[in-house]
Amino acid sequence: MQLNLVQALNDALRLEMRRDDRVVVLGEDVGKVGGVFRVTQGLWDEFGEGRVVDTPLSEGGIVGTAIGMALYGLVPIPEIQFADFIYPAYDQIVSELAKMRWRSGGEYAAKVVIRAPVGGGIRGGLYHSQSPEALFIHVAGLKVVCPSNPHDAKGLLLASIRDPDPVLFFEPKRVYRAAKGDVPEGDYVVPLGKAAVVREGTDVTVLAWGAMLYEAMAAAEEAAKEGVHAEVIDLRTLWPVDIDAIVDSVKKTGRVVVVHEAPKTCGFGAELVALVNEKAFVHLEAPPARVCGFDTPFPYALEMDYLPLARRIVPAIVETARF
Amino acid sequence: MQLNLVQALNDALRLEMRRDDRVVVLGEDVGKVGGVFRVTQGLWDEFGEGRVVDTPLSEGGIVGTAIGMALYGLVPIPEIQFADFIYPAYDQIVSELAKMRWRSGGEYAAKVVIRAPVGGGIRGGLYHSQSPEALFIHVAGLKVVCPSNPHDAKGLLLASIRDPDPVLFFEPKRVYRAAKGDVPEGDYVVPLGKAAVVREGTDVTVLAWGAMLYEAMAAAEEAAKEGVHAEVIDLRTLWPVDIDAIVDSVKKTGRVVVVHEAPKTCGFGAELVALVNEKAFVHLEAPPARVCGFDTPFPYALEMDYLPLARRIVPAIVETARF
Amino acid sequence: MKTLAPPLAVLRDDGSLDPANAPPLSEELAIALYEHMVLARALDARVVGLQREGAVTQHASALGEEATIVGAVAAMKDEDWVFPSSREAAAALWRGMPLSAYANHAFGTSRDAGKGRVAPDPPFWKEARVASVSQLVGTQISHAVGVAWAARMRSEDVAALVYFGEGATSSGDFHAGLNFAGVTRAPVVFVCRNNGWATSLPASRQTASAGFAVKAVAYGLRGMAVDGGDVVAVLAAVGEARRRAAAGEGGTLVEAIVGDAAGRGSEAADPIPRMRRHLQARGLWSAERERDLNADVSADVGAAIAEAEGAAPPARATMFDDVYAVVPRHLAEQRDA
Amino acid sequence: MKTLAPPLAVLRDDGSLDPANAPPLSEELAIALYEHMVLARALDARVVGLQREGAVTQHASALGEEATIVGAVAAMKDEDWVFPSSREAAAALWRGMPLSAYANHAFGTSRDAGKGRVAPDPPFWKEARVASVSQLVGTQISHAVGVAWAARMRSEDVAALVYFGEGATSSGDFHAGLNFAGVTRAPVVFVCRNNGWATSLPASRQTASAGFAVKAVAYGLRGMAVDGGDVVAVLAAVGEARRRAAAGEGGTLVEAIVGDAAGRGSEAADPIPRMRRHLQARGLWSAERERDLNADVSADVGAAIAEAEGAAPPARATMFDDVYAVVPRHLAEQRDA
Ligand SMILES: Cc1ncc(C[n+]2csc(CCOP(=O)(O)OP(=O)(O)O)c2C)c(N)n1
Ligand SMILES: Cc1ncc(C[n+]2csc(CCOP(=O)(O)OP(=O)(O)O)c2C)c(N)n1
Ligand SMILES: [Mg+2]
Ligand SMILES: [Mg+2]
Repeated sequence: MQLNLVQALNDALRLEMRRDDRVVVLGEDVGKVGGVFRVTQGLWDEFGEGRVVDTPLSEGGIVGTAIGMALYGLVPIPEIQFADFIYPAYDQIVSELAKMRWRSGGEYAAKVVIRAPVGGGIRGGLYHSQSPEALFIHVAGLKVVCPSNPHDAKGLLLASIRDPDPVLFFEPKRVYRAAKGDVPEGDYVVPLGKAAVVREGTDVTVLAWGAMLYEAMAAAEEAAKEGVHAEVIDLRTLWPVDIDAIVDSVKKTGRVVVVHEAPKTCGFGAELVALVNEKAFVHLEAPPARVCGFDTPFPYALEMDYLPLARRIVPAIVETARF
Repeated sequence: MQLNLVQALNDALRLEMRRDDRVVVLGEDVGKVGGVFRVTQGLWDEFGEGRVVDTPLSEGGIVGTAIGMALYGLVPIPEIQFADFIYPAYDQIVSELAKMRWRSGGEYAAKVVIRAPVGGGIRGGLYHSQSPEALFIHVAGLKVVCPSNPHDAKGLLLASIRDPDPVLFFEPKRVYRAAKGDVPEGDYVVPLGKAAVVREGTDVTVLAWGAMLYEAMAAAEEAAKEGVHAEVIDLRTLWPVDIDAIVDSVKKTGRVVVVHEAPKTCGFGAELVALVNEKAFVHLEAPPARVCGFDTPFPYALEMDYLPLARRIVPAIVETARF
Repeated sequence: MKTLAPPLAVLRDDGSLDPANAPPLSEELAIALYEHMVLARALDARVVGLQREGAVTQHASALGEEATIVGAVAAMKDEDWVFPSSREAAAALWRGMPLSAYANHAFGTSRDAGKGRVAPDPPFWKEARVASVSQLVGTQISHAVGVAWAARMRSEDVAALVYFGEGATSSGDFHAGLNFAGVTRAPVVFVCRNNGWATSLPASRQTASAGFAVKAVAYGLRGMAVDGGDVVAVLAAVGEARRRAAAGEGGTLVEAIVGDAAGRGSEAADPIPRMRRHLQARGLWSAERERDLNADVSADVGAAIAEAEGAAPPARATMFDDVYAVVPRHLAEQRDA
Repeated sequence: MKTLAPPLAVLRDDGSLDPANAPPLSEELAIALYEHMVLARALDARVVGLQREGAVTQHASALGEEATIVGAVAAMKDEDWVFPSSREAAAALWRGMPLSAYANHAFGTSRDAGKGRVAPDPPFWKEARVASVSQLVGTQISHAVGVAWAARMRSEDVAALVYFGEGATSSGDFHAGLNFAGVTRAPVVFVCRNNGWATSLPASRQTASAGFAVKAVAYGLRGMAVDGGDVVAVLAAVGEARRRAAAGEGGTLVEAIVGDAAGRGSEAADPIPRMRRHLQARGLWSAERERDLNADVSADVGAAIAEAEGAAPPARATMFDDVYAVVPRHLAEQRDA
């Protein structure tokens, strides 16, 4: 079936709620209205307010109570309306959710999948556009996922719900509706920890995910016109990352460009560059390049200058190839 | 005068509170008892409870009200009892404090210096040992400082208080009392953004700060016995980092080892490796190495295995030199 | 939802004032309150239209809540600070923010005091101490307490007014802010606009307490409810709270019940005709003045919007300013790359 | 600080029970309550000593608060969950955690269920649903609400008991937890140990409310105060709260006033002699039994500590387990490097 990313996520939630009655959805406005972006639309009608719960306005309370539900044996899937609003829950996520299994010697575990839209390009401005993945990748105990297309969105969300560990599931809101594609009916998973080579190339490895994958692909097409053949990898799972896929590609190309919306400094791109250094230094023929959001807050009027769009990625690909 | 790190910080606070009556100290137990580690000892007696305030148990409230005080024109210096407890204030720090000047077009600014002890080695276990610097360096608008010795602690704290931007001032609690040294009487500053080459060497550049600087120095001495001469740089200000000092050294040595207590993945070490790649790739003769805390929560019984002590740094220095 | 004491009301439906609760209300002030509510609504309607066209984003309409917003700010002193939430553009207008400043903010132009960095609402206005707030619900509450606390530390007669919706009472910042206010006796007035809804969540599901004013009890603060559609009652309630704050009696939580929460038809609850009847009853208003006011207001709003629509967007390079007081090396490199 | 209604008290100084408030109290239960308080204190004293020697770190003594801790857990059903804060080791002991488990936890040995990862307090005990909590004050409160809410969703008769100090009432998690409990009517009992101090901060500076029980009003919950040195009163108060929770009447905030907050000398407030007088009055106790109990307790505690002192520390490799359900590639590399 042809679905957009929102519909694919909705399909995954519906399927899993039918299959596993421990699964519950909670958050602000996720019920009758189906969430700000309608990802939970129709679930309230099918599963009732006992399993699709509109909560008070407290992200800390949403995640904190979800942890308790998970301890009891449910599988809560809280929605944070925008990733920009996840910080009031940051303490519960990093101090409690991430550490529950470890601090209890493996006796207790809190299986929670936190869904949140990320990224800019929708004129959301400073507080409706952020991409905070690095702030969770740095915290041991969490898995971090970000799909780029409807097929992966459904398969990765199903895999995330069934994975035994807590998952931060970030959804690229800029392509919520723009990204359409064929999505298999029924049950399937896209395994966590496996990247996808979405464009083969010989000259430069481009690492991207979420909405910026499309910019990376467009940039690769542009670069091809200049005779530079970029290989583009969609990481899909950000952590634990598919290091083999990255290293295999870099061994071939000797060059790497990382693209992400989050600010450059201490972003996930830095970790990817450091990992490539550790695992493939002798193969590197050019300095790994980062094309990222700038080290400023996310702007409103100037968001298209802030985002690492194809026009900024192309020169990085070409210069890295020609270094 | 010979002071330890706690006394040097206390001296800086007293001096500045005498010099500038806009400076106020607030936090849990900072008053009569002078804080868990006694950094604010005696201030309550000298300046009274009007300027040295014991607050209710809410880090979010401490930072949130400090932002308001700063808007009004005061210079609040909140203490977070342990950096592990800073997360309840994370939203106020990253969404409010870091963005106040930018979102108001430069019209409003909130000058706040947040002090917090960091690091392990005191048998504090999971929740009294963390080093969260990377979680703040990634957020545009904050400056991050971490002194390693009494002289710098006083000079950097005075510079941090007088700097116009918000500063996260992290104090290496493992050496609070162990680090003693000569501290000038009276007023002086150690400028923000300037690193210090604390040991000259020709073979490998070692980047460290805070309590781990001593491990890096000990490791450098060990490596020297094997004929490897490491240059050790104390970053002092973590962000904005003194990139010139790093690049100058790496141009000379062609090799770099980064040491920090925080978990390796997405830690500040990753950013330092990426920066060295961007600024000095052609000079690199070996893969930059990271000797860090492991990607686990901070352990209690095994903390000495977790910390990047000299015994783990030495082989990294030697292997990097001999690569 | 019922609150402990019945909400304070002053304006009667016939336009007269309940003498038991009526505050002193000069002709000038009565007219100014009315004119600002009309201005606020006209501006609001225009921006709602622009949002439908997609010309602006994220505007939060204050329709029906004008009396709470205008009445509260009017009760404060000029030197007091004002912390809006998402719907309080009218408070900045009352404080003298020109319409053009609001319009340039809404469009995020190069003339916006905020340099086009934050989506339209809410605006700030530095010269009149209207604060810059984020779009995170609740975070401004503890800032207002900090300002008031600082003023008290300095023994200066400055108070803070902070607005928020009833949904914000669930935030940790509400809890911390009011608790710190109780302990420090900071001179702050908390105005909770209870319009019955937090997006799709009814107030009855936001909390199980008997209304919102009663939450003051948990912090040793004074709490009271007021008819938020009654601009004179809001003026009286906030004025009294301001007086107590100045007297060292600490903060007050004022629950202003508006919109659906008021439980009367939006017709009957509409604050503008209610205040107009008062002006008429006092012989201060005429059909002609009403016509002139509407004409002036739509002309002023139209002119401001037109100016902003014509204004240039901010230059790319400006994005790198104000992250820090001085542009640091790494940002200069990113700017100049 | 005064609370609205006077704190519930049952145990009279002569050891008799106030018939007006006395719950059913079997001889077995009365003795068990007493014996566990004595055990708790003996263990506590021993660990305090070990801490002075530097053998263990971060132990929070429950001296004088044994009645609140033991009485509350004793009032719950076996299937209920228990969320401790920093001083509730005795609750885990009541639930059957062996002394050796506590001792191995305190020393962080290889025999510790927590694998020596967290500093001593507080212990968890999975098989009896005593939860693992962090050392961040307050965070466990919303977990307890989540457990209770989940049980209610599943219509299972399981409730949650959560302990915290009065300082924790300032946390955002207290606010969110109690608000969610009010809205969901989750079957949870909140026991706030008001011992008058949060480290150096007196309760009067923690909040300006009239005590802590009254904070329940802000959440539509029932609140009550109890003499926390009176184990029978705590048993009655928490038992009643548990009954109401099961009946769908929602949660209760029980403020247990202990230590300095009780405002009577620590002598008179000491819960152990108070309960001993009750056993004596009922003819259930003798000098001989007292001697035997003390002998048994110190022997058991000594044996447990000795075992833990002799136990090996965890192996380095164990540090990398349980971060995730399966050790991922990058952690295996760090472990095996
Ligand atoms: C921390 C945070 N969470 C969620 C949101 C999304 N959000 C914006 S407005 C709103 C509802 C606010 O309701 P209320 O406080 O009653 O104010 P009202 O809109 O009724 O004026 C929500 C949930 C937000 N802006 N910030
Ligand atoms: C979030 C957080 N902030 C600060 C601390 C440090 N701390 C540990 S115990 C304590 C006081 C707790 O007081 P209270 O809640 O009354 O419990 P009591 O110790 O009296 O039992 C503080 C501030 C902490 N553990 N967590
Ligand atoms: Mg509302
Ligand atoms: Mg206490």
